[in-house]
Amino acid sequence: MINKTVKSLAEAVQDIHDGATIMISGFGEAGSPIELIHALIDQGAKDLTVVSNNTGSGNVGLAALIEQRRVKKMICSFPRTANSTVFPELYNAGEIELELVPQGTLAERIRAGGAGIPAFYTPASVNTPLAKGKECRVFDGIEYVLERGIKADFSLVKCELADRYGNLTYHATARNFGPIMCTAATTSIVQAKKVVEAGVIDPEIVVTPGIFVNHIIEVSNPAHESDLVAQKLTYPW
Amino acid sequence: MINKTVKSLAEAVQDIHDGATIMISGFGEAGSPIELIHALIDQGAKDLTVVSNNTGSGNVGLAALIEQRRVKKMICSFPRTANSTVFPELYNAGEIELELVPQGTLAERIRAGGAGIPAFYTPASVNTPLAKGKECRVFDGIEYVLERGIKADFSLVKCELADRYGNLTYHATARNFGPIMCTAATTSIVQAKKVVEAGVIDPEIVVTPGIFVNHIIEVSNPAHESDLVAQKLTYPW
Amino acid sequence: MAQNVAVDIPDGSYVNLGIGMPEMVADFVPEGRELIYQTENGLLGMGAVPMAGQEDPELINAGKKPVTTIPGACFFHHADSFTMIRGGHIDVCVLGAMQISKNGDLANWSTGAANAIPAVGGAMDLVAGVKRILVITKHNTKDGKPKILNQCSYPLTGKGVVESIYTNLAIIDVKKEGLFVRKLGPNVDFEYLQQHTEAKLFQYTKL
Amino acid sequence: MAQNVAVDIPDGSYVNLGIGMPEMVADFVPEGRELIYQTENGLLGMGAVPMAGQEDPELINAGKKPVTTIPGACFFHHADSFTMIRGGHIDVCVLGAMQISKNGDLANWSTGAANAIPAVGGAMDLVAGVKRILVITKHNTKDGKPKILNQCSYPLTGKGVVESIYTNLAIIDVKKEGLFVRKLGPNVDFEYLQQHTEAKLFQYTKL
Repeated sequence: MINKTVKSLAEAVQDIHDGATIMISGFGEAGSPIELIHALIDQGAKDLTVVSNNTGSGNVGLAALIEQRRVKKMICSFPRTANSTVFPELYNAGEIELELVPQGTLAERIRAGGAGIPAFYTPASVNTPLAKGKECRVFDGIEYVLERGIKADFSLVKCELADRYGNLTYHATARNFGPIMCTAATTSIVQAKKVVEAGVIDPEIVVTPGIFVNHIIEVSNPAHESDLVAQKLTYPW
Repeated sequence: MINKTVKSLAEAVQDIHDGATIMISGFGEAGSPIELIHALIDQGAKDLTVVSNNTGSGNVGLAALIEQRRVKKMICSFPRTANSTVFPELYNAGEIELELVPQGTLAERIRAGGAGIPAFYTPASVNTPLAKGKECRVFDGIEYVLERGIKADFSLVKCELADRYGNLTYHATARNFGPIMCTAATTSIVQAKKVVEAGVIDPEIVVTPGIFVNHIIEVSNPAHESDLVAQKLTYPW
Repeated sequence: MAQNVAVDIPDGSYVNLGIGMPEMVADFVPEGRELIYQTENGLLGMGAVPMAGQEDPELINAGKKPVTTIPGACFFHHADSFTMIRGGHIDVCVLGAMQISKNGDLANWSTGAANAIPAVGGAMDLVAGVKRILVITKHNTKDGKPKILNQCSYPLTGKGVVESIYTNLAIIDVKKEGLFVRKLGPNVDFEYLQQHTEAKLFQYTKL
Repeated sequence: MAQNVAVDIPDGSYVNLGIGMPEMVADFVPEGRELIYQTENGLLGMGAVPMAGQEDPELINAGKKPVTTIPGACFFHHADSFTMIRGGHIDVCVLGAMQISKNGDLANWSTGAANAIPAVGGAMDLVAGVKRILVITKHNTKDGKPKILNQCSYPLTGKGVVESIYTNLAIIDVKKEGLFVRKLGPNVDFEYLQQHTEAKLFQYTKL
């Protein structure tokens, strides 16, 4: 019987290796899989390349992973946010690399990676420094830049409901990068607010089909990053 | 107040002009907007380019539109199906053009057209006659072919529920090309089994966001193509 | 300013509002109009600010502030969101600006300074894909320098993308022939406006 | 044949079955295995054939025949479906064939004849994207000609894509070094098989 649920957060992240590329869902705190990120901090993998829209805030979640010097490179669209100090300090000290990607290009590169599309043309960033060194090409009189699909070894994603096959639903704007990141990673690791029996999720409303998911762990009361930041907590605590 | 519902099938298709490119949803009969196609037959527009996975069956729906000599070119992946005689006859007589596209490439070209992506690379059709004359390029040791996004002037789509904003849900495998065709057409025309009040469709389960839809007409008892074919009906009847 | 922008957005438009000052446009929708707000983090049909205590930290806008949904809203993932944006489906986008050039170039993501943390977000996709780009900004920088220039010195967000500029001093349209002043603010005259603007301004000839 | 294929599909695999003979593979899943069937028209978790009178003309497989769903199935649109296929997420695809070459080229969509209506469907995407391509076919054509050739004369579906060939006479693996016979059918010997095959066949040396 196919059953993708695992017994613990530690088991969910145990295979992540040094040097891995990891996609982490979330837009700000919405959809950020904090418990999986903390499990990854405990697990120890380093020299990571992380693909995520932001760089976390305070000293918890993604910011804590960066603070532990476990991330050598960030690929993101918006590395500075309210309460984000960890990344800016390391970046200005030259201790972490940044590949800045327009948000829509980032989303499309992830989707392309998951869909077997190695490269595509987009109008975003043409005539800006972010297109520098990239191939430009005119189609029907408009200039576009060639962008490459991105794949990852792992994705860490937060969802609402999951079943044993890996079918997922999301909550509100926590959906953001989760569905495309599940498609683009060799191994997708998902924390679900609730794991339900197969068949409970209507086939019409599944957002992520199970084929894109590998490991599921139920985290029924996930922390909100903003609460942890307001309490000035630092992970590991 | 935004209200995209129209009063009749005739009103829904009234703006379709001679020479238009029209995307028509459906995989076989599942998702085929027969009533909209029949309204288009009545409306009279000709010299059409039609993008649809198949070419219809019997003498109703898309096959009837073709039989009326209103389609100058088909862009599709599988033009011959059980009970399809109209297209093969016209094609062998040299009276209709065919652009044959692998099904996944067809889907991706439509999605790209809707997403502002003018072109992308795909591995499908490399080393086959369908890649002939197209640019090929190697990424990471694998050969890909460059394919262009497709846009349409109109799309004709069948859905399950719709609201006045144009938010749509679909039924089972009738979903197929509908959602991507809505994104790729300047004007998307949708026949819904039921039009509901705004807010009735849960924001989490909307498949096609209203922004991609222009006109909605309720057709509460749509015909099944296979029933019409079994009755040996010909449209116009 | 925000009110001036709101007046120029037609009934039934799909609108994306940038972070900061642009968000205020939603407070001034003229009566009788219905606009649909898209936020690029995955919501079409953004509603009002939630009441205190009703906030959901996972129902936020692009500025990461709590929002609500209107009846008829929907959620979607990021690739679908930028299908709307890049695919030309959004009618109007209102953005802030650091600099605007006389030919409509926009710079709003980085000063290019060596120690600045660059952060682009969705701005480059928005200016590339949305039909009309309206800019809302203070006419001058905090230290009184012009923001409307012959040429932007900061890295561009997009080239020739701005349709109109709404400032505390005027409304200015970007035309092929140059920058045309459509409306002057209260107690502002054309000469004063030109003195505070590097790029040459033109007046519409009366019909 | 279909049973031989089914035995070679591991527990937990995601499987796409081509139209026709490949569809029969679903009838022979060995006990204790759970396979998930994808049909490229938008269903993951295809179930059994519906009972008479229970058919839904809009719940069909890629062959346009009525199907059912298993608990835990889901529906999706065509672009998402080919994300699964092209993106390498399907483990096994079973296809029919008109011709197969000794180096694994597959021709299964067109004879190339002038008056043939070409129809490719999803075959080219499947052979480009699915991890393992298994072919199930009669060993010879209706008029007794070989289908396993030195080179395909029909237009290709994909080059070097076939892993194994399951016919009424044998199971043949496509290796870099050539075509290796893994299993002979009842009452078939190697010489007979070679006589009915244009391409040279090899025997696995015993370990």
